[in-house]
Amino acid sequence: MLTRILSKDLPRSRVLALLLIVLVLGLALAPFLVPGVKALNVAAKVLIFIALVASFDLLLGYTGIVSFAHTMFFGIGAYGVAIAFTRLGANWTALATGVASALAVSLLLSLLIGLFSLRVKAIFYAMITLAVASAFLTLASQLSDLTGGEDGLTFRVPQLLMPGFRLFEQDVLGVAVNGRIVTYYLIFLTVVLMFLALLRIVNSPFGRVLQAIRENDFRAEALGYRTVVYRTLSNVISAGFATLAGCLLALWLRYNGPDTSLSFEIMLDILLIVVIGGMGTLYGAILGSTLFLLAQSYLQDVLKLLGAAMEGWPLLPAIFTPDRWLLWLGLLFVLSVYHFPTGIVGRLRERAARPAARKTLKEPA
Amino acid sequence: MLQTENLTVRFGGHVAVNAVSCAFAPGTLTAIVGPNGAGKTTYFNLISGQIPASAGRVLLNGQDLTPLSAPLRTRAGLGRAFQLTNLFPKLSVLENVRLAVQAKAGAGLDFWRIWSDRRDLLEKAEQVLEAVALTAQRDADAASLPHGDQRKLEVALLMALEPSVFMFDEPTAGMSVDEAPVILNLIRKLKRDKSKTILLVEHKMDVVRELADRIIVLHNGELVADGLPAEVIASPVVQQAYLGVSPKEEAV
Amino acid sequence: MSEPLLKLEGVHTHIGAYHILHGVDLVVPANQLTMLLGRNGAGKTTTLRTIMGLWRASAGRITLAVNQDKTKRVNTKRVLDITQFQTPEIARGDGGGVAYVPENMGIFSDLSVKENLLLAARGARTVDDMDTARLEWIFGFFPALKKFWLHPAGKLSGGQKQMLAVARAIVEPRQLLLIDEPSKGLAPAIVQNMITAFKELKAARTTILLVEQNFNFAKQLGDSVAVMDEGRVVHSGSMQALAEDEALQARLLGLSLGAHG
Amino acid sequence: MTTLKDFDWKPLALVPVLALFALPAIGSPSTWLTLTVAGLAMGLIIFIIASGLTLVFGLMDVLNFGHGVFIALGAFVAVSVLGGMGSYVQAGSLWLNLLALLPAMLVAMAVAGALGWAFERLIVRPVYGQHLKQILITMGGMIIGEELIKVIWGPQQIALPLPPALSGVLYLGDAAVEKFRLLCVLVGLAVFTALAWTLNRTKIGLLIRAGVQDREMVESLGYRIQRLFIGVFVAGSALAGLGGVMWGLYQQSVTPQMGAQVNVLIFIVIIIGGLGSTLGALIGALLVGLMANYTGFLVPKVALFSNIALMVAILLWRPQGVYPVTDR
Amino acid sequence: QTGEIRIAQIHSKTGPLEAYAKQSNVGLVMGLSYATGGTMVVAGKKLVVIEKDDQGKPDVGKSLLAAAYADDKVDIAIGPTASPVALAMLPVAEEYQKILLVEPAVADSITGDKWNRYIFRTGRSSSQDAAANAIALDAPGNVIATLANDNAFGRDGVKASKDFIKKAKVVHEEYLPVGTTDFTAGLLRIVDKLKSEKGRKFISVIWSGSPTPFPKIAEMDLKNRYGIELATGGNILPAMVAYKQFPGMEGALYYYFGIPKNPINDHMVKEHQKQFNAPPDFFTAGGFSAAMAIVTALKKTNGDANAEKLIAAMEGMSFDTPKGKMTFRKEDHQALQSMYHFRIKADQAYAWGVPELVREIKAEDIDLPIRNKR
Ligand SMILES: Nc1ncnc2c1ncn2[C@@H]1O[C@H](COP(=O)(O)OP(=O)(O)OP(=O)(O)O)[C@@H](O)[C@H]1O
Ligand SMILES: Nc1ncnc2c1ncn2[C@@H]1O[C@H](COP(=O)(O)OP(=O)(O)OP(=O)(O)O)[C@@H](O)[C@H]1O
Ligand SMILES: [Mg+2]
Ligand SMILES: [Mg+2]
Repeated sequence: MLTRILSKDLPRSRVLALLLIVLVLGLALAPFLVPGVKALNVAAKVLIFIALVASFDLLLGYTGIVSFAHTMFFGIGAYGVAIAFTRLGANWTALATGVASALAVSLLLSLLIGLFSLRVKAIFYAMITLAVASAFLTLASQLSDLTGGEDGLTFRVPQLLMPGFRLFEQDVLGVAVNGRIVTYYLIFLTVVLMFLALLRIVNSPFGRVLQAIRENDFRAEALGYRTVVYRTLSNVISAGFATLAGCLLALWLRYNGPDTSLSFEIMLDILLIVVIGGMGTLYGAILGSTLFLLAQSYLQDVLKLLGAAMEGWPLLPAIFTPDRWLLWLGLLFVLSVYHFPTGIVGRLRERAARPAARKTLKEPA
Repeated sequence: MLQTENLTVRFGGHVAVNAVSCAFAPGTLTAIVGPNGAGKTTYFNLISGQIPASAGRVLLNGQDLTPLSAPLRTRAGLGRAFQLTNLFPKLSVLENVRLAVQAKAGAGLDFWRIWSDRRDLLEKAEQVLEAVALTAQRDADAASLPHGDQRKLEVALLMALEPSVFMFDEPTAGMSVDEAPVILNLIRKLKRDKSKTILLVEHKMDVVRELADRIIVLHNGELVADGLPAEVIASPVVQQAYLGVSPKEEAV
Repeated sequence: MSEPLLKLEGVHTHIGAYHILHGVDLVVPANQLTMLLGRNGAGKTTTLRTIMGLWRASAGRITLAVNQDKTKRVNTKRVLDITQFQTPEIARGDGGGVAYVPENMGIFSDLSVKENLLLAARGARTVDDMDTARLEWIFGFFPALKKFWLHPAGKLSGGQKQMLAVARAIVEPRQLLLIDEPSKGLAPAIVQNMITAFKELKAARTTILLVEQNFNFAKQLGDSVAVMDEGRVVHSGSMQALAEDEALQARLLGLSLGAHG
Repeated sequence: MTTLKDFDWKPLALVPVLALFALPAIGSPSTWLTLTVAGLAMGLIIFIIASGLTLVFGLMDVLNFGHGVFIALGAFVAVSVLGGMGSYVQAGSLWLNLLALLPAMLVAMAVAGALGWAFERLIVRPVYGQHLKQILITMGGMIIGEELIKVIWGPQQIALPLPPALSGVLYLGDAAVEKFRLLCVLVGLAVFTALAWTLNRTKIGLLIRAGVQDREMVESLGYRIQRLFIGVFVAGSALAGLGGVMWGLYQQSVTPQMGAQVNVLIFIVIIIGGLGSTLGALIGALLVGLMANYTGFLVPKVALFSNIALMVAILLWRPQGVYPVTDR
Repeated sequence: QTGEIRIAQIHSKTGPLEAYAKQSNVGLVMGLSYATGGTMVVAGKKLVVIEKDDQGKPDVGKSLLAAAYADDKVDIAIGPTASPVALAMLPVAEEYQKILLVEPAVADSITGDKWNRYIFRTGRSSSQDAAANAIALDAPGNVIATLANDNAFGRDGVKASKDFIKKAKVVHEEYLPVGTTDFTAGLLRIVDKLKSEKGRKFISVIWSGSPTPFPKIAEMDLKNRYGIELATGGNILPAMVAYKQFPGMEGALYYYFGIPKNPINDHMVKEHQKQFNAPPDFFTAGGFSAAMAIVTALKKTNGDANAEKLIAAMEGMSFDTPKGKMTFRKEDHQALQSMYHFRIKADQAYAWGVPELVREIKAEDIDLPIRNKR
C-alpha cells in the first residue's frame, strides 16, 4: 500500500528512509514540537521549497533541462494569489480565482517558451530562460499598478487563515491553534499531495522517457519519442507545480514582491538544494530543502555565537560575524558541490548498495 | 514496400546522396555497399528522417513519409541501428531495451501508471536481451559494456522496436569473431519473416555474399549498380572502386 | 633488432570498483608489429589505455625503452618506467613519443580535418609548418582526407573518421603507435591501403601495437601476437605460428565458427 | 586561414546598419552622432569586461557565474593603487595620469589573475564539463569573493574619481565625447587585437576547443591541457580585472556588487557573439552598446529589455550566435 | 512587567544597503547611550537591543518582525532600511499591537495610505525631501527637468516635488531604470527639452542606487555647453564625492555633520570621530534620532512600554535630535523636522563636495500634507 503511494520508488537506503520519516513527522508536528513564530515560518518555507524544488527536479534532474525561469512560474503563482486577494478582497473565491488564473498564465507561458526555444542547444536555452526571467522580473517591478512595483503587495487572507482566528477555544498541547497553524496544515497537505503526484509522474512510463531524453535525446527520437513534445510537457508540468508552490508562498506570507518570489537568488537556492539533495531523486528535495533552509535561517545565529567566542582574535571576528553569513553560505555552495557530487540521497543510496555490489563482484569477471 | 524517389541531399556544395531511386520489397535483404563516404549512412539518415532531404521522397507502402519527423517515421515502421554506437549510456542494459519496447507499445505518454506495473513491457525486453545474448549484463550500465557488447545492444534496440523495415549500419563492426555470429544469426532469422524489409550496410564482403538477396552499390552519392550479389560483386565498378587493388599496392 | 621497446609486467587495472586487468604481461619488440587479439571484453582496450596513462595501473610495471639520441641512429637506449607518468609525458617521450588511436576514434568533431591534423603535429604552429611530403603520403592512402580538408570532422562518414584518427597518429613520426581496431568501418580497398601504410611505417622503424578483430588483417601484418582473455594475456608468440595452427585459433579466438575474417 | 572572400561579413555589417536605421528615427544628426559615438565607446567598454569571459565561457566552456567577482576585484584594486599614488592622479597632466593608471591596470590584472589561478584550482577544476555544477560552484565562489571584498574594503560604495586630464569632453563636430571613453576605445581595441592575434596565430584556441571536447585525446597527443586551461583561465580573469578598472573609472565609484550587476549583460554579449569568437564578442558588445543608447533615447521604457530582445533576435537569425566557433 | 525593555532593530545588515544599516545601528547605539547618560537604563528598566537582518527582503523583514514581537517579546521595533520592507512590515505591527518606529525608510505611503496607528517615523519622508528640494529650487523663471529612478521611490519623489513647486516650471520628467549604466541617452533627451528654454535651467535628480548619473552629468559639461545646472538632495558621503565636480550646486539635504549647530550634534560628531576616526553620516543621524525618540517617550510613560501608553505619549511629542527638535505629528506620526538648503563648495581638504548651509528650512516652512486616511 505504502509502496504504491510512493509509486514503488522507495528510499532504497535504511538511513535515508529513517531520515525521511523523521523529517516528515517533524514537519507534520512542527507547530507543536517547536512552537514559535520563527520556527513555524521556517517549517512552512521548508514545505513550500520541497514542492518548488521537486517540481524543478522534474525538469533538471529527470529531463536534463537547465532552466533559469523556474522562479518566474513561482512568482506567477505568488502574484496570482496576491493580486487576486488585493483586488477581490479576502475571500475564498479570490483564492480560487488567483490560483486558477496563475496556473493558466504559467501553463501558457511555459508552453510558449517550450515550443519556441527547446529546440536550441542546452546552454542557449539556459541563457534564454535567464534573460526571459530577468525581463519578467523587471516587468513585475515596472507594472506597479498591478503588482505594486518594488514595494510589492501586502494583503489580507480569509479570516480562517488570519493570525487572529482561533480554531479551538482551548490550547492544544499548550499551543493556541490559530489561523497561522490552519494555514500551515493547508500548506502541508497540499505539498504532500503535490509531492506524491510528482513521484508518480517520474516513475511512470512518461517519466522514464524523460530520463531517456536526458541521457541521449537523439537516440530517444530514433526510438520514436518526439522529444519536443516530452520536453515541452515536462516544462509545462513543472511550471504548473512551481506555480502552485508560489500560490502557497503568497498565502503563507500574505505578501508578495519581486524579490520575494522572482529573484535570481531564489533560483540559485533551488539549484543548490537540488544538487545537495541529489539530482533526479525527488527525495533529495525533502532533505535538501530542510538542510538548506535551516542553514539559511539559523546561520546568522550560529555565527553570532562563534563570533563572540573569537572576540579578540585578529581578522577572525570580521569573518565570523553574522554580517558575513553569506560568505559561509557561499562556502556551503562550494563544499556541497565538492562533497555531494550525487547529492545526499545519491550518497546514501550508494552506501546502501555497495555491500550488495561487493558480494556479486567479488570474484574476478 | 519501401521506396525512395530521387532522394537527394546537399551539404553546401557537396552532394552526399544524388537522386537515388530504389525500391525495397518485403522479404528481401538488400545489402548496400560502397566506399567510405559514398553516402550509405546518409542514405539511411534520409530514409529514417535524421536529416531532411534536399529533394525527393520516401514512401512506405505508398504513404509519403517525407514530411514526417524522425520519431514519426519510426512509428510508421522504420527502424534503425546506428553505425556509431548510440545508446543511453547511464541507463541499464535492460532499461535501454525496455525503452524501445515501450516506444513500440506507444506507452510513453502514460504518466499515471507505475512503469514497473507494465509487466508486459519488461518481459518483452527480457526476451530481446535473451535473443542477443546480453541477459547476463542486463543490470550493467550501457556505458560500461565493452565495445562489442555495445554493438549488440544497439541491435537489440532495433529488434525491440519490431519495425517493418530494418536498417542495419555495419552491425558487426568491431565485434569479435565469436560474437558476430550472434548478430548474423538474428538477421538470418529475421529474413525468414517474409513481411520484413531488411537493409544492411556492411563492408565485410563474405557476410554480404552470404546474407544478401540483392546488392546495391553507392558511389559518390549515386546508385551505380543494383542486382544479384554474385553479379554485382563481379562488376568492374565494385572490383575497382570498392574492393579495388589500390594503386599503392601496385606500386609496391 | 627485437629487444623489447615496451614491456608490461603483472599489470593490474581497476576501473572504479571493478578489477579489469588481472596481471597483464606483454612484450612489444622494437620495430615490429605486435597484434593484440581477444574476444569482446577481454581487456584489450583497457590495456592500451593503461599504457597511455589514461587508466592508472594499480599494480605492476610498464617500461618503455627510449632512444636517447634521435640524430645518431645508434642504440643508446634507456629504459623508463612510465607506470606513474602522466599521459602527456608518455605521449611526448624522448624518442619521438607514443601515438594512440582510441577505439572510439576520439576525433575533435568541432574542428576541421586540417585542425585535427595540425594538433596532432606537435612541431607545427600553423599548417605551413607541417611536413607536406608526409601529408601527401597520408593522402595517398586516405584520399578522402584531402577532399574534406576544411570540413568539420564531425560531419565525416564513419569510415572517414576512422581514417582521420589513424592519420592523426602518423602525421609525424613516432616511436610507438598504439592502435585500437583501425579497420572497423573501412571499405576493403582502404583496409588494404592501411595495411600498406603500416608496413611502410614498420620499415621506417616504427613499433606498432595493434588491437584487431579482423584476423585476416592481423595475419597479413603481425610479426608477433598476444591473445588476451579475462584481463590476462593467455598466449603470446609469433604471428606465423598462430596463423598456421588452426586448433590454437579455434581455442583462443573461436575462429573455427566462421569462415569469414 | 580564411581568405577575404570567405569572410562572413553579414554580422559585421549589422553594426553600421543598426546605426543607419537609427538616424531617421532620431532625427537630429548631432544627437545621433553623440549617441552613436557614446554607444560605440560603451560597446568597447563592455567588450573589455566581457573579453575575459570569451575565453572562460566561450572557449573553455566553463559557465563561470563568478566572473563578475574578478571585475569587482580589479576595480577595488584600482581604488587602492590609485589611492596610493595621490599626486600622479591629481596632477592635471595627461602623461602623469596615464602613468598612474598603467600600474593600476597592471596590478589589477595581476591580482585578478592570481585569484583566477586559485579559483581554477579550488573551484573550477573538479567541475569541468559539468555545466550545472559550474554554475553553482562559481556562484558560491562569487559570493565568497564578494564577501571577502567587503571584509577587506568594507561594504560601502567607494568613490573612484577620474584623474583630471581624463575627465571632460572632446568635441567631434557637434557631438561631445568624453575623453575617458576614447581611452576605453583604445584599450578595447588593444585587447581585441591581442586576443584575436593570439587565438588566430597560435594553437591555443584550437587546443582549448579540442580539450573541451575530449580532454583525454588532447593529452594523448602530448599536450599538458591542464596547464593550458589554468593559463587561459588566469588570462580570462586578468582581463576581467582590467575590465573592472575601466568599469570602475567609468562609473567613478565601486561597490562590491558591481560584478554581479554586469554578469547577465556580459553573458548576453558572449552568446550573441557565438561562444568563443573574439570578433563575435566585439560585435555583440557594440550592438548592445548602440542598442542601449538608441532605445534609451527613443523609447526608454524598452531600453531595459533591449539587450534581451537583441539576443533573442540574433538567436532567431543565427541560433548559435553571429560567429559560432564551436558546435556547442 | 519585567525589568527590561526590549527593542529590536530590524534592518538590512547584509545586501546592497549594508552600509546604510551599519550607520543607522551606530547612531542608534550612540543615541541610546547618550539619552540614558551611558546607563542604558530608563525609569529603572534596562534597555536591551536585539539586531536582526532583513537582508533587504520584504518577506524576511515581515517574518523577522513577527518573530521579534512574538518569540523575542520585544516591546518596540525600529527599522527597516528599505521602503518595500517597511511596507511589508506595517501590518505586522498592527496584528501584534506593538510600536514600529520606522527609520530610515522613506516611502510616503508608510505614513500615508498604508499607515496604521502603531507606526511612527523619525526618518524623513519622500515628501519632506521633495518639499525641501523644491523650496530650494522654486523661484520664478526657473525651468526644471527631473531625472529620477523608474520606480516607486523616483516617481513618488517627482510627484511630491511637483506638488511643492509653485513658481518654477517643470518641463520634463525623465525616468530611468535602476541599474542604468549609460546615461547618455536619458540626458540627451533632457538637454533636448531644456536647451531652448529661457531662464535658469536645472536638472533635478532624485536618484538612489549605484551607478549614479552624476559623473555623466559632469562629463557632459552641461553647464558650459547649455547653461544647465544640476540640483539634487543630500546623500551619504561616498556618494557626495561626485558633487565635488559641481561647485555651486544647490539643493536641500536631510543631514550633513557640519551643518546643524546644537549640543547633541556636537556630541555625536565628537564621539563618532573618536570611535571611528570619521565624521558621522546621513544614516547615523537617523539612528540617533530614533534612539532619542524612544527614550523620550519611555521617560514620559515612566518606563511603561505598553503600546497604548506609548502612542498616547508619542503623539504630538517633541524630542531633541542631532538635527534639532523634531515633533511627531498627531495625525500621521511623522516626525516633522528641519531640512537644510545647501550650496556645494569644492574643498581640497575633503574627498567629497562640501555642502554649505544656505538656509535652514524649518519644519513649519514645509507644508507637509497629511496623506493617511485617519
Ligand atoms: N568505464 C568502465 N566502467 C566499468 N567497466 C568497464 C569500463 N570500461 C571497460 N569496462 C569493462 O572492462 C572489461 C574490458 O573491456 P575492454 O574495453 O578493455 O575490452 P576489449 O577487449 O577492448 O573489448 P572489445 O573488443 O569489445 O573492444 C569489460 O568487461 C568491460 O565491461
Ligand atoms: N551533416 C553533414 N554535413 C556535411 N557533410 C556531410 C554530412 N553528413 C555526411 N556528410 C558527407 O557526406 C558523405 C557521405 O557520408 P556517409 O556517412 O553517408 O558515408 P558512408 O557511405 O556511410 O561511409 P562509411 O562507409 O565511411 O560509413 C561524406 O563525405 C560526408 O563527409
Ligand atoms: Mg557510414
Ligand atoms: Mg576494445
